Amino acid sequence: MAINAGDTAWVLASGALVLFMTPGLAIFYGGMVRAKSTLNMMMMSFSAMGITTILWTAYAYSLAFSKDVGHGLLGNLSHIGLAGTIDSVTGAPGHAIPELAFVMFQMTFAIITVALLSGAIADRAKFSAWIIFVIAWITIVYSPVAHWAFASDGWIYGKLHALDFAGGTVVEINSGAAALALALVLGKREGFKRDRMRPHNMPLVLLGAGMLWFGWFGFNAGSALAANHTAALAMINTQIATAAAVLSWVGYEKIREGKATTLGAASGAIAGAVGITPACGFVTPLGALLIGLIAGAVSAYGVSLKYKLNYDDSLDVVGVHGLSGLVGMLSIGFIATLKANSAGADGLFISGSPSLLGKQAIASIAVLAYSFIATYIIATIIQKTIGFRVHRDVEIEGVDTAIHAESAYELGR
Amino acid sequence: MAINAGDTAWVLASGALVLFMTPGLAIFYGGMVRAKSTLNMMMMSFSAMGITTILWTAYAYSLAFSKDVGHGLLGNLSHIGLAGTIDSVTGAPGHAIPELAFVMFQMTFAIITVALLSGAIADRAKFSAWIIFVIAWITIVYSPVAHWAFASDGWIYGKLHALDFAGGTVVEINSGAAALALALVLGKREGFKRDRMRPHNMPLVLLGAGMLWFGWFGFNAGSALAANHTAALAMINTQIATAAAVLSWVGYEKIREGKATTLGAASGAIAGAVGITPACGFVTPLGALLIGLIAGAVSAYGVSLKYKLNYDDSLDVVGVHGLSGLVGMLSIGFIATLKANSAGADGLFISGSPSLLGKQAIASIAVLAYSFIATYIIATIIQKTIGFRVHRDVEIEGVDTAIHAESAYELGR
Amino acid sequence: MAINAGDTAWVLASGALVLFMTPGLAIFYGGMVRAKSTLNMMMMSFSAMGITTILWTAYAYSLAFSKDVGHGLLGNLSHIGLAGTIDSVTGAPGHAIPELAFVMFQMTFAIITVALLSGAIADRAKFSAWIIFVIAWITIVYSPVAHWAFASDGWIYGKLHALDFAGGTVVEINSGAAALALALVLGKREGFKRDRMRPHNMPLVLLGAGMLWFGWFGFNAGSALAANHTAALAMINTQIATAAAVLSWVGYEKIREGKATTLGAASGAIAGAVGITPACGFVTPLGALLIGLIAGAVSAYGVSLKYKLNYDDSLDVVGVHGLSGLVGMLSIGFIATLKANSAGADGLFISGSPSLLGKQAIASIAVLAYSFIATYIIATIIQKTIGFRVHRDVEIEGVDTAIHAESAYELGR
Amino acid sequence: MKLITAIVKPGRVDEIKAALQANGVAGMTVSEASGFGRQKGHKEIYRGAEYTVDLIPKVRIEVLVDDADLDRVLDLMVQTANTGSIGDGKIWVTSVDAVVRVRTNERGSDAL
Amino acid sequence: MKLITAIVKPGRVDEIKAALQANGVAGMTVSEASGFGRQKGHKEIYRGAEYTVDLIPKVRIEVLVDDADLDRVLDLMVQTANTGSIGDGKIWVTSVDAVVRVRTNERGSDAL
Amino acid sequence: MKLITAIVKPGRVDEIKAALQANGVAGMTVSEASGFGRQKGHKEIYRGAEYTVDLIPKVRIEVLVDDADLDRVLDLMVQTANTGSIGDGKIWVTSVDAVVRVRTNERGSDAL
Ligand SMILES: Nc1ncnc2c1ncn2[C@@H]1O[C@H](COP(=O)(O)OP(=O)(O)O)[C@@H](O)[C@H]1O
Ligand SMILES: Nc1ncnc2c1ncn2[C@@H]1O[C@H](COP(=O)(O)OP(=O)(O)O)[C@@H](O)[C@H]1O
Ligand SMILES: Nc1ncnc2c1ncn2[C@@H]1O[C@H](COP(=O)(O)OP(=O)(O)O)[C@@H](O)[C@H]1O
Repeated sequence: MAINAGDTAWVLASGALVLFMTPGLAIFYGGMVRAKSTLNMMMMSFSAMGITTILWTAYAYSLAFSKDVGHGLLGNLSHIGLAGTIDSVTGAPGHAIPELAFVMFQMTFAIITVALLSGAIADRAKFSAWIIFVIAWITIVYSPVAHWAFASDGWIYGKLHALDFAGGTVVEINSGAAALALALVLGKREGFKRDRMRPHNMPLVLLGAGMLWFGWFGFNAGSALAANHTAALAMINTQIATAAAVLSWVGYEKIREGKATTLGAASGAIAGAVGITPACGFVTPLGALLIGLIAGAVSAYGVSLKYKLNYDDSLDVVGVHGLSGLVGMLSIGFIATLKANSAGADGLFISGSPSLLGKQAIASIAVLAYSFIATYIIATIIQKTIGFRVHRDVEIEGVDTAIHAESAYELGR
Repeated sequence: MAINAGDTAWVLASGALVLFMTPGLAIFYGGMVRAKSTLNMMMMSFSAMGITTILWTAYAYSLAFSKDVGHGLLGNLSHIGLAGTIDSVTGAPGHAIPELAFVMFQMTFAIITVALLSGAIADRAKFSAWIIFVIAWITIVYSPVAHWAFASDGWIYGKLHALDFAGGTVVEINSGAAALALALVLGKREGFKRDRMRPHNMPLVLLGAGMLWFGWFGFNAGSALAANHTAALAMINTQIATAAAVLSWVGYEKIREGKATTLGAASGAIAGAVGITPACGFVTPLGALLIGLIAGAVSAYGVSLKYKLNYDDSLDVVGVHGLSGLVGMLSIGFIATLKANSAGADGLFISGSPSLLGKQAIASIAVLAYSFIATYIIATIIQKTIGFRVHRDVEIEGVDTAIHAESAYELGR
Repeated sequence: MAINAGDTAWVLASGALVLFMTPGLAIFYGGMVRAKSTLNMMMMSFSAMGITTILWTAYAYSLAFSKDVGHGLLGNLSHIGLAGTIDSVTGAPGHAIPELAFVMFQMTFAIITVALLSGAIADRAKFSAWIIFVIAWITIVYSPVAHWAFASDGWIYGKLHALDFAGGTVVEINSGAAALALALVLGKREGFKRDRMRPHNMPLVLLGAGMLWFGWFGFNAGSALAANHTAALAMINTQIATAAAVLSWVGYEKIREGKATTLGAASGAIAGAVGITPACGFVTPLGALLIGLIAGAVSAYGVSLKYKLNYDDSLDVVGVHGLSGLVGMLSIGFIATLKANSAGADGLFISGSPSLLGKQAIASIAVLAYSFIATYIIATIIQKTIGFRVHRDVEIEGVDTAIHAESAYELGR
Repeated sequence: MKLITAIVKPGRVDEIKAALQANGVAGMTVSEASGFGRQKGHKEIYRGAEYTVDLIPKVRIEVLVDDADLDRVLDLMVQTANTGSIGDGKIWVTSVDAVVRVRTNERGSDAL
Repeated sequence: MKLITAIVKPGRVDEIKAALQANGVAGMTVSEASGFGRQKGHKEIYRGAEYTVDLIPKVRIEVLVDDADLDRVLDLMVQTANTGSIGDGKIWVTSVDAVVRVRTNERGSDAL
Repeated sequence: MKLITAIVKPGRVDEIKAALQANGVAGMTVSEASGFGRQKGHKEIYRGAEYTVDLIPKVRIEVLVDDADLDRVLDLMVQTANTGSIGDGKIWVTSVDAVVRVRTNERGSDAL
C-alpha cells in the first residue's frame, strides 16, 4: 500500500516531539528537587529513555501491538526484534504510514510513562533498583495496558469501546496509580512535612513545562496518525485545556493561599494537558476549555492530599497525572460528541445515555487497579530483595554525590 | 473540500513551533533580568499563554478573522467560541487545511505578541495589573490590528495591499509601539542608569534565543500556510537574516565598545528575525542578507536610545522589535521582487516606483500610531485605578518573593 | 516539476530540527566547561551559526552542490549567492522538494559541523582567531568534503559508492579529525590533568544532550529528503542506537570506575547518534542496536585516550565524534543490508564480500586524512600570524570577562 | 584595626556601597548569606502544606577600618542599612591583629 | 560577646538550626563554603583520569552569643554537627567588640 | 591560635591550595565573595550605557594556624596570591579564642 507522505511527515514530526518530552520531563523534575539530588532525578529519565527503547525493540512493541493472544489481554510475539516491520504499513486506506513510524511514535509513549514514575520517588531511590524496576514495569504493566487501550484488538479499545484518544488510561491513570504504589513502598523522604523542599531551580521547572507543552502537540495531535481534521482538533483542544488549567490552578492558589506561584502555573499546564489527553479528539474546543478548568482545579487541590493522607508522592505524579487523567477519562463520558469526531461517540450530556460514561469508568478503574496492584508487587519484591531505597545518610547528604559521583553545579570556578 | 495532508502537516508543525517561542521568550527574558525578578518575568509570559488562549477561543479569533464588519476594521462575531470552525477548511484549492489548524497557528501569534510587551516593564509590574492589561490589549489592540493586516478583508491586506508576510506590523511594530507606551506609563526602574542590571543568567538568555530562532521557522515559513516554494524561501530567508544580524550587531559592538558580547549575539538574532518577518516571503536570499545586516546594526544602535531619551524599555522591546520591524516593513518597499514570489510585488529598486514603499509606510505608521495611543490609554487607566506598579520596597527586594512567594534559585540545598 | 507537499513538509521540519541542534550544542558544551568560560564556549557556536550561514549563501553551497568541476572533487560556482535556486526543485520524480528547502537543510549540517570543533579548544581560544578559522575551514575543508560524500557527482558518493546516509564522513569523522588537529596546534589548557575541570552545570549538559537527541531525528531521518519508509527506518534506528549507547557507555563506566554518571549518559547519547548517522538508512533496527552498543563503549574508552596520548581535546570531540563516526562508517561494511533499504548495499556479513567494507574504509580514511592535514595547516597559520590562543593570565581568570566583558551568572542580585 | 561585619537585607547593598564610597572608605567585601533572628517563625502555605520559613536571604558586608574611623563608619552603615522593619540585620565589630595588601606586601594602616 | 563560627557538613544545617532554636538561641547566619582538612586526598576516577578531590562542600554557620552562653551553645553545636565521620568540620570562637541591631540601633547584649 | 582571612583573585585558589598543602598546613576553607578596594571606578560601556563596575568577584580563603606558624603561613599566602596587579587583595589576621574538631571534640592545637 502506498504511504501518504503528508500523514507520514506529521507522524514522524510527532514522534520527535514526544521523544523531546522526556528530556523536558528530566528538566521539569530536575529543577523541582533539591540541588543535591538533581542529577539522579534527571538520570532516572535518561535511563528510562535508554532501557525502554531497547525493551520496545526487543519485545515490548510486540506484546503491545502484535495480534492478540486472546480476550484482548496481550499481543503475541510475532514482532520480536521488530521483525516484519520494515516495509509494512499501518493506517486507513489513503492514509497509510510506515509501520516503523508507528513503532517509533508508540515507543516514545512508553518512555515518558515510565519516566513519569520517577517523580514519586525523588531523592531516595537506588539507581540499580530503578533500572530493574523499569524493565519489570514496562514488561508487566505498560505493555499489556497499552495493548488493552491502544491496539484495535485490545479489550478496552476493541471490545469495550471506551474512548481514549491519546493515553488517558495508558499514560496518565497508569502512571498516577503506579506512582502511588511506589510512594507507598518506598516511604517518605527524610524531613517530609518538616522541611520546605522547594524547587531548587524554578527557571528549569518552567523550561521543562514549556518543553512538555510543546511536545504534547505531538503526543495528542500525533495520535490522529494523520495530518487531518482530527489532528487539528486535537491540537487546538490541547492548547485550550492546557491554558485553561494554568489559569484555574493559579486562580485556585491565589484564593486558597493568597499567591499565584510559577510552580502553580507550570503544574497547571501539565494538569490541563493530562486532562485533555484522552479527550482531545472527541470533544469541542469549548469542551476542552471545561476539561482544562476542572483538571487544573482538581489537581491543584489534589497535590495537598499527600500531606493529609501521608504518602510522599514527591513531585505530585498522583495528584497531577492520576487525578487529571481521571478527570479527562470521565469527562469524555459526559461531553464527547460526534460533532467533534464522527469516529467518537456522544456522552451523557448529548445522548442522555450513561453508557459511554460507564465504559469510561470501567476502563479507568481497570487500569488504575491493575497498575496499582502490579506496581506494588514489583516494587515490594525489589524492596525486599536488593532494596529500593538508599541509606539515610546518603539521602541527607544527597544522592548525586553518592550514586553518580557528580554534583549538579560547580558555579564558582 | 479535501484537505492537503502535506500542507496540513506543515501548518500543524508550525503551530507547535510558534507556541514553543513563548516559553523560549520566558527563558530569554527570564535570564536577562536580575535574579530577584526572574520568576515574575517568566510568569508574565506563561500567564499570557493562559489568558490569550482563552480570549482567542472566546472571541478574539472572531474579531480578527471573521467576515469584516466594514471598512476592513474588524471581524464580526460569527466565530465566537470557535463556532463553525470544526469541519471547515481554509487555503487555496488543492492546498486546503483544517480551519482549526489556522486558528491554532494564529493563536500562537497573539500569545507571543502580548508576551513580548512584558520586556518593557521588567522588575516592577503588579501581576494583577498585568492580567488585566493582557485582556484589554488582546481585545482592543491585537485583534483589530491582526484583522487589518492578516485577514483578506482587512484594510491593510485587502485594500491597501501593503505586504506583510508574517507580522512585521501585527507582531513587531505593534509590540514595539505598545512597549514604548508601557515603559512611559510605568516609569523607570529604581537604579535605572545608575546600576548595571546585567543579565543574571546568560546561558538562559542564549538558550531562549535558540528556542526563538528555532520557533521562528514556524512563524515565518508557516505563514505560507502550505509546504511549498514560498515556505522554503521564507525559511531560508529567516535563517540568512537572523545570521546576518548576529554578525552586524556583534560587529557594531566590537567597533563601538571594543567587545563582542553574547548578549549582543542573542539580541542580534532576534533583531534579524524580526527584520525579515514581514519580508521573508517577498525578497530573495540576498535581499534577506541585506535586511539582516541593517536590522542588526539599527537595533544595536537603537537599544542605547533609551538612555538618551530617558525611557526604561527594560529589555529593549522598542529597540529590537519596533526598530527592526520598521526596517523590515520599509525594506520591502525597496527590494521586494516578483521573482521571489509572484504573489508579492516589486519594490522601488526593481520597479522604479515608490508606490509599494508608500503603502508599507502607511501600514507601518498606522499600526505604530494606533498601538501606541491605545496602549497608552489602557495602561494609564490601569495605573490610575488599581495601579500598575509595585511599591518601591517590593521592587528593591525583588518582586518574586513579594508577588509569587518564590525565589528562582535555592542552589545551596 | 510539481513539488510533493508531504515530503517538503518533512524536509522543512527537519531543517528546523537540525538548526536547533547548534543552540543545543552551545548548551551542551557551555554546561561542560567551567563557569568562567561558558559564554565564550556558547559564543563559538552562535558565531558559527552566523558566519556559516553567510558563507553558505555566498558560495559554500555552490562549492558543495553545484555541478562537479572534475573528478568529483568540488562543485562549480554556478550557485553563487544562491543564484538559480528560487524556483528550482530537487529530489526523485513524485517526490520533488523546493531546492531552497535542500539548501537550508544542508546549511544546518555545515553549521553544526564547524561548531562541534569548538569543543576541542575550550577555555583558551581567541575569538577573532576562531572567526577566521571558521571562514577558512568551511571553505577549505567542509565544502569539498560535503561535495565528495553528499553530492551525486562527488567522488565518494557518485564514484566510489561508499554509503554514508547522513554524514558519518562529512560531519563526524571530519569534525573528529579536525578537532584533533586543533587540539594539537593550540596545546593543553592550564591545569590539564592536574585540575578536575568538571562540568560547571550538569543540568545544562543534559538539556543540551536532549536538544541534540531531538534535533538528530531531523538530521538523520530528514536525510531521506522525503517522508517515506527510509525516513521512518532512519528515525527508529537513530532512537535505538542512541539509547543503546547510553546504556553501553554508562555500563562501561560502572564497571571501570564504579559509578554511572550523568555525563556518561549524555555522552553516550551523542556517541550512539554519531555512530548511527552514516548507517541509519542502511541497517535494520537490530543492526542499529549493535552499532549503538559498540559506539557507546568505544567512545567511553576513547575519551580517556587524551590523557594517555597527551592532547587536550577538551570536550572529547575526537573520542566521541571521531571514533563513533568511524564505528558507524565501518559497521556499514559489515551489516548493511538491501532488506533495510534497496538503495543501499549488502555488507560483509550478508554478502560475504569485503567490497563494501573496503569502500567504507577508503572514504573514512580519505576524509580523516584530508581533514586532519588541512585543519592542521589552517590552524598553524592562524597560530603563527595573529595567534590562536589567549594569554595565560586571561585563561586563568577566565575568557568570558576578558574577551566578552560578561560573566555567565550574577545570581546574587 | 577593626573589622566591621554587617548582615543586612540584599536590597540595601547598593545604598551602603554608595554611602561608603561617598565617605572615603577604602574598600569592602560582599558575600551571600541567609539567616534567622527575630525575623523568624513566619508561616507559609505552599502547595497545601504549611511551613516555617526561617532562613531568609541576607548579604554579608565586611569593612576593614582604622580604629579612629570605627565609630563614624559603623554609624554610617547602621543608618544606611536601616529600613525600620524587622530583619534589618546585625552588625558586629572584631579586632584585627594585622592587615596586608597582597600586591605590595604593605602592612597595617597602609594596607587599607 | 562571642562569635561562634562552624564549618560543617551541608546535611547538618537543618538539625543544628532546630537545636539552636529549641535552646533559645536568638539567631544565626548561614553561608556556603568548601574546604579541605583531614578529609582530603581522596582519589577519584573521572572519565578515565584520576584526580585528587580536595575542596568538599561545607556550610558556614555563625552564631553571636553572650559570654555566659558560650559553652552551652558551643557544646550543643558540636554535638549536633557530629556524625562521627571524617569531614565533620571545625568550630572556632572569636571575641566580638560590639554588636548593633540595625533596626533599633540597640548595642551589646540587647542587640542579640 | 590565629585565623588568617584572605580576599584574593578567583584564579589564585588552586595555587594557594597547592602551596598550603605543600607546606603542611592542615586545612582551609574557601567561599565566594566580591568586593572593591583600589580596584574600582573602572568604567564599562554596556549596550550603549556607561557604568562603574565596582564589585569584582573575589574568593575568601580562611586558614586557622597555631600562633607559631602565623608568620610563615601569612608570608606564604601573600606570595602565592601576588600577581603584581591591582585587585590582588587583602589578607587580615584575627585572634581565635578556641577551636574544636567536631568529630572528636578535640580542642585547641590538637583540633587543627
Ligand atoms: N545571634 C545571631 N548570630 C548570628 N547572626 C544573627 C544573630 N541574630 C541575627 N542574626 C543575623 O541577622 C539577621 C537579621 O536578624 P533579625 O533578628 O531577623 O533582625 P532584627 O535585628 O531586625 O530583629 C538574621 O537573618 C541573621 O542572619
Ligand atoms: N586549618 C583550617 N583552617 C580553616 N578551615 C579548616 C581547617 N581545617 C579544616 N577546616 C575546615 O573544616 C572542614 C572539615 O575539616 P576536616 O579536617 O576534613 O574534618 P575533621 O575535623 O573531621 O578531620 C574542612 O573542609 C575545612 O573547611
Ligand atoms: N577596607 C576593606 N575592607 C574590606 N575588604 C576590602 C577592603 N579593601 C579591599 N578589600 C577587599 O580586597 C579586594 C582587593 O582590594 P583592592 O584594593 O582592589 O586591591 P589592592 O589591595 O591590590 O589595591 C577588594 O575587592 C575587597 O574585596
